[in-house]
Amino acid sequence: MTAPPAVSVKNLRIALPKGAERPFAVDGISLDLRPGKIVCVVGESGSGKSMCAHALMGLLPDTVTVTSGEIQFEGRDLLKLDDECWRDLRGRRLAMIFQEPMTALNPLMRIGDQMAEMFEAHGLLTPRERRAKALSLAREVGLPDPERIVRAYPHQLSGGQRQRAMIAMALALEPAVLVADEPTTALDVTTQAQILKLIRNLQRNRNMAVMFITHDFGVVADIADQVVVLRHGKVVEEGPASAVFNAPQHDYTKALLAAVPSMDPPARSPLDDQAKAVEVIGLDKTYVTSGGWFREDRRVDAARGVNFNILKGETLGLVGESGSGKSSVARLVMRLIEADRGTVRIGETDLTKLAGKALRAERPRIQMIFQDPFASLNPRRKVGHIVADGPIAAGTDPKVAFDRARDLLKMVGLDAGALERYPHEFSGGQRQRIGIARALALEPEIIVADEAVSALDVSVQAQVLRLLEDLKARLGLSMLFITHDLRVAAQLCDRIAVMQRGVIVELKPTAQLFAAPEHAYTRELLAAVPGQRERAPA
Amino acid sequence: QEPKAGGAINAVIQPEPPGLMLAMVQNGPVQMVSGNIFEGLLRYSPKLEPQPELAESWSVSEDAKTYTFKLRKGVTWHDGKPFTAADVLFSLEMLKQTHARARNNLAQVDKVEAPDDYTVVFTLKQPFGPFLGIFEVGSMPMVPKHLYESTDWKTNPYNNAPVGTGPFMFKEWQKGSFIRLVKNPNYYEKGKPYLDEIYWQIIPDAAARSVAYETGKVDVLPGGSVENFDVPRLSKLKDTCVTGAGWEFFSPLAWLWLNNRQGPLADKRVRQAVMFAIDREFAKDVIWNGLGKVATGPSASTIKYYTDDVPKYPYDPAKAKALLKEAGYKGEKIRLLPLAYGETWQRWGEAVKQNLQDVGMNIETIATDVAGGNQKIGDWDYDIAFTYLYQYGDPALGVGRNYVSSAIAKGQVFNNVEGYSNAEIDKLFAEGAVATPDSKRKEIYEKAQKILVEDVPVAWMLELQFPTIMRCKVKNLITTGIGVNDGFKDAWLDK
Amino acid sequence: MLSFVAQRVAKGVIVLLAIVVLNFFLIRLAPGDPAVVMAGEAGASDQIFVQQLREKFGLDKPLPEQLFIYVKGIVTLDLGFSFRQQAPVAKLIGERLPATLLLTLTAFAISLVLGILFGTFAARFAGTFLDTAITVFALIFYAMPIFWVALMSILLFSVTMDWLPSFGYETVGANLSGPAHVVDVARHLIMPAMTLGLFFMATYTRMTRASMLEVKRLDFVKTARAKGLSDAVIQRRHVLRNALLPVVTLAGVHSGTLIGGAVITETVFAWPGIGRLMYDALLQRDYNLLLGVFVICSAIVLIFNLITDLVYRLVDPRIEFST
Amino acid sequence: MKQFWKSMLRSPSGVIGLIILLLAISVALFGPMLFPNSPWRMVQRPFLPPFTLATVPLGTDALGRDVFAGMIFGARVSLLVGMVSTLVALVVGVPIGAMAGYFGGRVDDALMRFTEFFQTIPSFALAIVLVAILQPSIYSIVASIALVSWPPVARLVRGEVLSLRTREYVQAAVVTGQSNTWIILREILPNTLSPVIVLASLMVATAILLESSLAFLGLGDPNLISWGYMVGAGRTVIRQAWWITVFPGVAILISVLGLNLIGEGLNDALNPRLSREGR
Ligand SMILES: Nc1ncnc2c1ncn2[C@@H]1O[C@H](COP(=O)(O)OP(=O)(O)OP(=O)(O)O)[C@@H](O)[C@H]1O
Ligand SMILES: Nc1ncnc2c1ncn2[C@@H]1O[C@H](COP(=O)(O)OP(=O)(O)OP(=O)(O)O)[C@@H](O)[C@H]1O
Ligand SMILES: [Mg+2]
Ligand SMILES: [Mg+2]
Repeated sequence: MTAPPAVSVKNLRIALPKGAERPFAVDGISLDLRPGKIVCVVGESGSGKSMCAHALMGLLPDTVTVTSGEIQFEGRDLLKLDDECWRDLRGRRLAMIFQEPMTALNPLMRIGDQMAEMFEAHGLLTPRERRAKALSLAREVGLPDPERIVRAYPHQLSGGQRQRAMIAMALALEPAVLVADEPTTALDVTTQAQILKLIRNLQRNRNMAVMFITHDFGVVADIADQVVVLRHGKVVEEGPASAVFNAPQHDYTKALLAAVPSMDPPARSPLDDQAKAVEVIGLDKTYVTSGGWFREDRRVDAARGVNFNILKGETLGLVGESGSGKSSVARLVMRLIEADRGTVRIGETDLTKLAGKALRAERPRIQMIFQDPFASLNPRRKVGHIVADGPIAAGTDPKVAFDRARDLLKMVGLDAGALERYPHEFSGGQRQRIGIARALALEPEIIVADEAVSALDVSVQAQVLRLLEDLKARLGLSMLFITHDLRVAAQLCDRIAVMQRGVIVELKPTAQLFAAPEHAYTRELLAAVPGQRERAPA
Repeated sequence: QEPKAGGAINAVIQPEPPGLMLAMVQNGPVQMVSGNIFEGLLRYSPKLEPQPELAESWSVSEDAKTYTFKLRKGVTWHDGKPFTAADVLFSLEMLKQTHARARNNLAQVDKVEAPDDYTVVFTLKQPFGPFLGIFEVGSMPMVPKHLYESTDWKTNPYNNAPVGTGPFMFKEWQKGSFIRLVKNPNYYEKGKPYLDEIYWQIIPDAAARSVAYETGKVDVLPGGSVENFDVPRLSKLKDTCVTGAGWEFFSPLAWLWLNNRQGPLADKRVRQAVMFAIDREFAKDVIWNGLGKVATGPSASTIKYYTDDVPKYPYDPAKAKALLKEAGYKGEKIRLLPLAYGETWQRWGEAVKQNLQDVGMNIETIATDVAGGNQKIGDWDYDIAFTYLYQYGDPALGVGRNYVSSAIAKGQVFNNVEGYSNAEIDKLFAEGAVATPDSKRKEIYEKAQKILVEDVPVAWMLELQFPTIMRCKVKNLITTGIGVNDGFKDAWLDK
Repeated sequence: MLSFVAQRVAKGVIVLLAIVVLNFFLIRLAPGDPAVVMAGEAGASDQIFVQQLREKFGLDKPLPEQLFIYVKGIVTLDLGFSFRQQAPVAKLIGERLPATLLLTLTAFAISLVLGILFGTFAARFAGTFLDTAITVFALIFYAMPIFWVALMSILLFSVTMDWLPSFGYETVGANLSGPAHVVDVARHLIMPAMTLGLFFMATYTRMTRASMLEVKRLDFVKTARAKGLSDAVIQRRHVLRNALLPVVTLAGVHSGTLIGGAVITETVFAWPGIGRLMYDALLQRDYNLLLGVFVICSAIVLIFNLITDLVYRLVDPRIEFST
Repeated sequence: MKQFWKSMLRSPSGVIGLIILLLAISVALFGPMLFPNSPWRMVQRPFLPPFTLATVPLGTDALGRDVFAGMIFGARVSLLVGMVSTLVALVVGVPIGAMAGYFGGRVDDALMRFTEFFQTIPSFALAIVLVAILQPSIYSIVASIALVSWPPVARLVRGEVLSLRTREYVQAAVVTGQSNTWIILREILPNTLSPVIVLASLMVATAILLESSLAFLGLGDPNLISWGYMVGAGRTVIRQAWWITVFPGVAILISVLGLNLIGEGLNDALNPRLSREGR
């Protein structure tokens, strides 16, 4: 039989301020957190996950109000606590880990001091003991070289290390309940896997009740005991993890699960007989950050001897963890930055030899789709201009260009009225379609997509991927597809290149790579992909 | 009332003097402060009669060409060395090089001799009427030979701590704050000076200066150190005395340079129109708060041989308009250069501009600071420009220079800048300087005045009066025609 | 860090030299001739005399030669000779510099301390009456011309109330020493420093308030709250420290404005500093003195900037000692 | 645009500021039509206190000139100087900042050293010297104020451009083959507009203060009446005629205040975070 819940949320309803997209951020949610169990709260962006978490910590923003419900914890209703009691509970009995490890730590304080603050806040221990405790906590969460790290500032740590520090803080006073709001979303897969393991171990050892918020079903599959699916502030499905995964009841849950790309690459016919669309030979790029007159420069090798080619109609995937140099390669290929050495050839043209006007004339042949659908569209230009600007710059008659823009927008599934609207009037998925239309407007031979779907919710992501695949087939495009998500790569790419610290360590047809990874790094990467347990029934 | 000894006086000095070595720099403020430290051979009564100072007595030869001065005995420099005729000879040599006005004044001197330690004899090339008027401390300060002879005068350390024979000795100078003088205990006039100390306070802002007086921080506001607008208010304060005395020697006269060379003002009728157009009574009453006097011509009324028997120019805009019409003035632009000496002058510039515009002249005010204004005047690049000049007691010293054609020279900012050239006037002033006796000089100068006033080479405005404001407890501050610049040796405090 | 300072100093010297050369020509563009000004003041301006003065000060030499002589002097830390004041420029500036530094540093300290204090209050009680009052006052102070404030405060505090002296650096002739002297100078200092500082105080108040409200929204403040820290500690340790960074930057930028503002303050309050010296030198075309003041002011600004940079770098560990 | 006005009108400071500015501008534009008399004309006896005669409601100054007329004509000069010098400063500062930020490297280095150089000289001192050199006139005053106020613009624009340059939509423009000029003008500069406008509103305020400070020191255009001139001219008689300094002083205060409020309102309206939250 299950233990009595540590926290019990009943019929929680949180009202949004007037003018928001919907009246309630959270609309009558009930859920229980039990000691020693992890409850995963999933749902797409804006579904109210964070609101729940913040309500549990008493950290709701001033703009929202709790209109009804209760949160029972250790015999008290948290919603009725005064500030003093809250302060006592926070950190000591209830702890939280936030999504962004960089911004969640005070940049001006040493890590150790921020950890010691946990004790100070509750008047525990002497300053000296606090420091000692911080050190042992750092050791416990597996921070390397703890003596040094407690004296370091947040910016001197990597994302994973910062998140470990946050976890150490949260665990310092052995709370009964841990709330984790997307703690691994900002991390790359390998680091994510380590952090997930850490949380799970600690939670087991200390018998904590954990509320784990994520939008990644892979993560859910890895760690959840219990799953709660939210949509528009309402619980649409709830149950043990195995039940939800193997027999989803609600349509929304089913759709979400279906949208998760599979790790099995579909069968693809080889394209060996095609001509080379792009040829990359021996690209080197080293970033040198000047240290000033009397200091040594900082150097980062973002690309070292990168070689690959893409055949006509082929999609080449480029994967690797954060900072491995994927974007740098993309920008080198696009000639957005200059290579130190090496050649990029498009068909017969050597792009690296061109400059100025000549370069601009060749640019239409290779186009790019950007990661962030918000940042990649000029907020002050109408969509019609955004799409037509390129062709007009290339000499197309404006009228023709706009007509074509209309057609393209229709092709990517937007109506003609879109031409006259500004980017902010579109949703994320729609914006990414605009970005795709812009790339296609110049009728390129090659498209480079740098994390083109990473910023999108799974369901939207699936739509955009389908669109890309469809367009590629129809227009006979070649594509360099950059992602850190191996599932996505598996579904889309003919061949995959794995990158580590600026070097391509392995390049193989997709099926081959997944079936028999050769390089240790590739294996590590594959193992870290979350949610591989899902197929094994719980 | 019997003078009482002791006490300190706080006076305002404006602007801060650039130095205190009177033989080297001769600005107004330098004179005002170092008039206490240095002395001349003579000083002058309010009627401008010579009085003994370092010279005890003097005599003039029959032919008016030899002047013999007997020096006072027992005078010592502040460092204890005796003052003798050798110092006088040295001073004259030095001044010829460093003191432009002294050099001009001494141009008539053929030779100077010292038959003994206490006698100095000047021999002139020809009789020179105003000769006895050039020995005041500012015009001819005595310099200690033993400290300056065969040194580089420019870098002589005593420039920063001047040594004179005067009633007060230099003590300290906090740049930007104050200058402190202390009593000379060995002064040759027994019992004088009465004051123990003088503080010259440096306060750059006019409003702040009057506040300083009001709040009791200073006791004496020498003429010109507060804006005229403040004078009536300050005069009404308790225990405050005001005097216009002490300017007889300088007799500052304000006028407008009119560029006689070019443009509309080359026409005498336009110049006369300017005289008629300007409301000088208004300027006196409103801008100068009733102080001073409307000028009638090139000489101030305090100067020898002054006459008011000259053509008159009352405020008459209609007449001015008629004259302009007659002269065929068609609204050509006329540039007006006010004097950048503070608010009073600025207001005056604005009022004159308004007056002239009222009769249909097209006036554009050119803003410049003192240096820029000087440059424009010196280059004759102006149409109308304000100025005021000292008259030094005698038309031969302070008046003629502004009208004789020999004084025209590009690059300088006084002395016939207007470009007036009239052979008759040249002749009259040449004769007037050397003529004897007095009656003859009078005749010549009166004639000159009449001609000039008819011609209007410049537009005379006001005989200025710079009232000295002080607490009534300060007695005998001004006893000579040179006023505050002549040292505080007679002043005492009635506590 | 040492190398950082050395590098900044080296750059500063180059900037200073550029300033010297530019200003050398700039100043000479001004119409007016120092010799004529001096001759004019002496009441005699015949050609010989003016020419003598020119020769005496080397103004008759061709410009490039004058510049060469000047720069040669600068390199040996000799700022030249003031024509009008007949004294070495370095000495003249040296006499005035302490007063200006006292004035500007006091104004700076007052404005920074009070500005941060008020800004913190306003942010702390954002939306309340206190916040509105502080904001309104800050705006008004920000909008008042310095010279006007100066005039009004003299009227109020010196004339009407007779609390504070209206001019000068100390009571002349009082011959005070020790603590009495310090008190005396302080009494003279209050009004000019407040007048000069008011504008900056208002700026820092607004800046601190805005910055604190901004920082309050950041994630790490939420972390701090999740730790159960008390509000006071959060405000002081987490919000204020981070919020002060932009204020520090701004303060560094302000040093030039502060010294510029001193010209007016020193004029109105008869404060014997270099602002006034500069203005007089300009009016008298005392080239060397004017140039000297410019060089010194620019050097002070550079030093201020260096100090704020150092402070910034010490406070913010994210910035490394490079440029 | 509508969005902008809506958020602008929602902030009370913006509304007050706009009202003040509109008032000041209409006074500057239409006031002189209602007051055909020159403000220099001596119309009454000097030092007439305010509120004694209906024809000269705010009294007269030391020469008997109408203070009210001076205020109205002064609005023209003060606002004109404020706005024109700000415009000039923008015209100088924006391109320099944009080029430095966009091209980076040596161009950036050179332009920023140049900017720094102007920032190192105390700005008011430089303005004084410039006006003295060029001789005071409305042109030299505008030029000097502009010359000392462009560096912050350049720095701001550079900073913005530096961050915008790496934005994906700018890169998108690059890869679609648009020219540098077009990219700067179309993709980058419009997006620096909000902070520049906010800064400009504050610069107008500062320029008005600067002009008044110059006029206070006697470096104003002698043919044009301005508020700063009036305060400066009245300061010597402040004891017997407070109204000559107080009224124009208050006028400066209020218009600068208005511009600051507008700046605040603009900040609220144009700040992307705030307006996005509103959406
Ligand atoms: N401070 C706030 N003021 C007003 N509305 C807010 C605020 N924060 C969030 N909301 C709204 O509340 C709703 C729920 O937001 P919440 O942050 O809980 O979503 P989420 O599920 O955590 O999304 P994400 O995956 O993007 O983090 C959204 O509609 C959001 O726009
Ligand atoms: N402009 C730059 N200057 C200096 N270093 C840079 C620059 N851009 C990237 N780097 C560094 O080069 C390395 C490779 O960066 P890149 O952006 O290519 O990685 P990535 O694989 O795209 O990572 P992510 O998945 O996080 O996007 C990183 O260590 C990064 O810090
Ligand atoms: Mg969230
Ligand atoms: Mg990347």
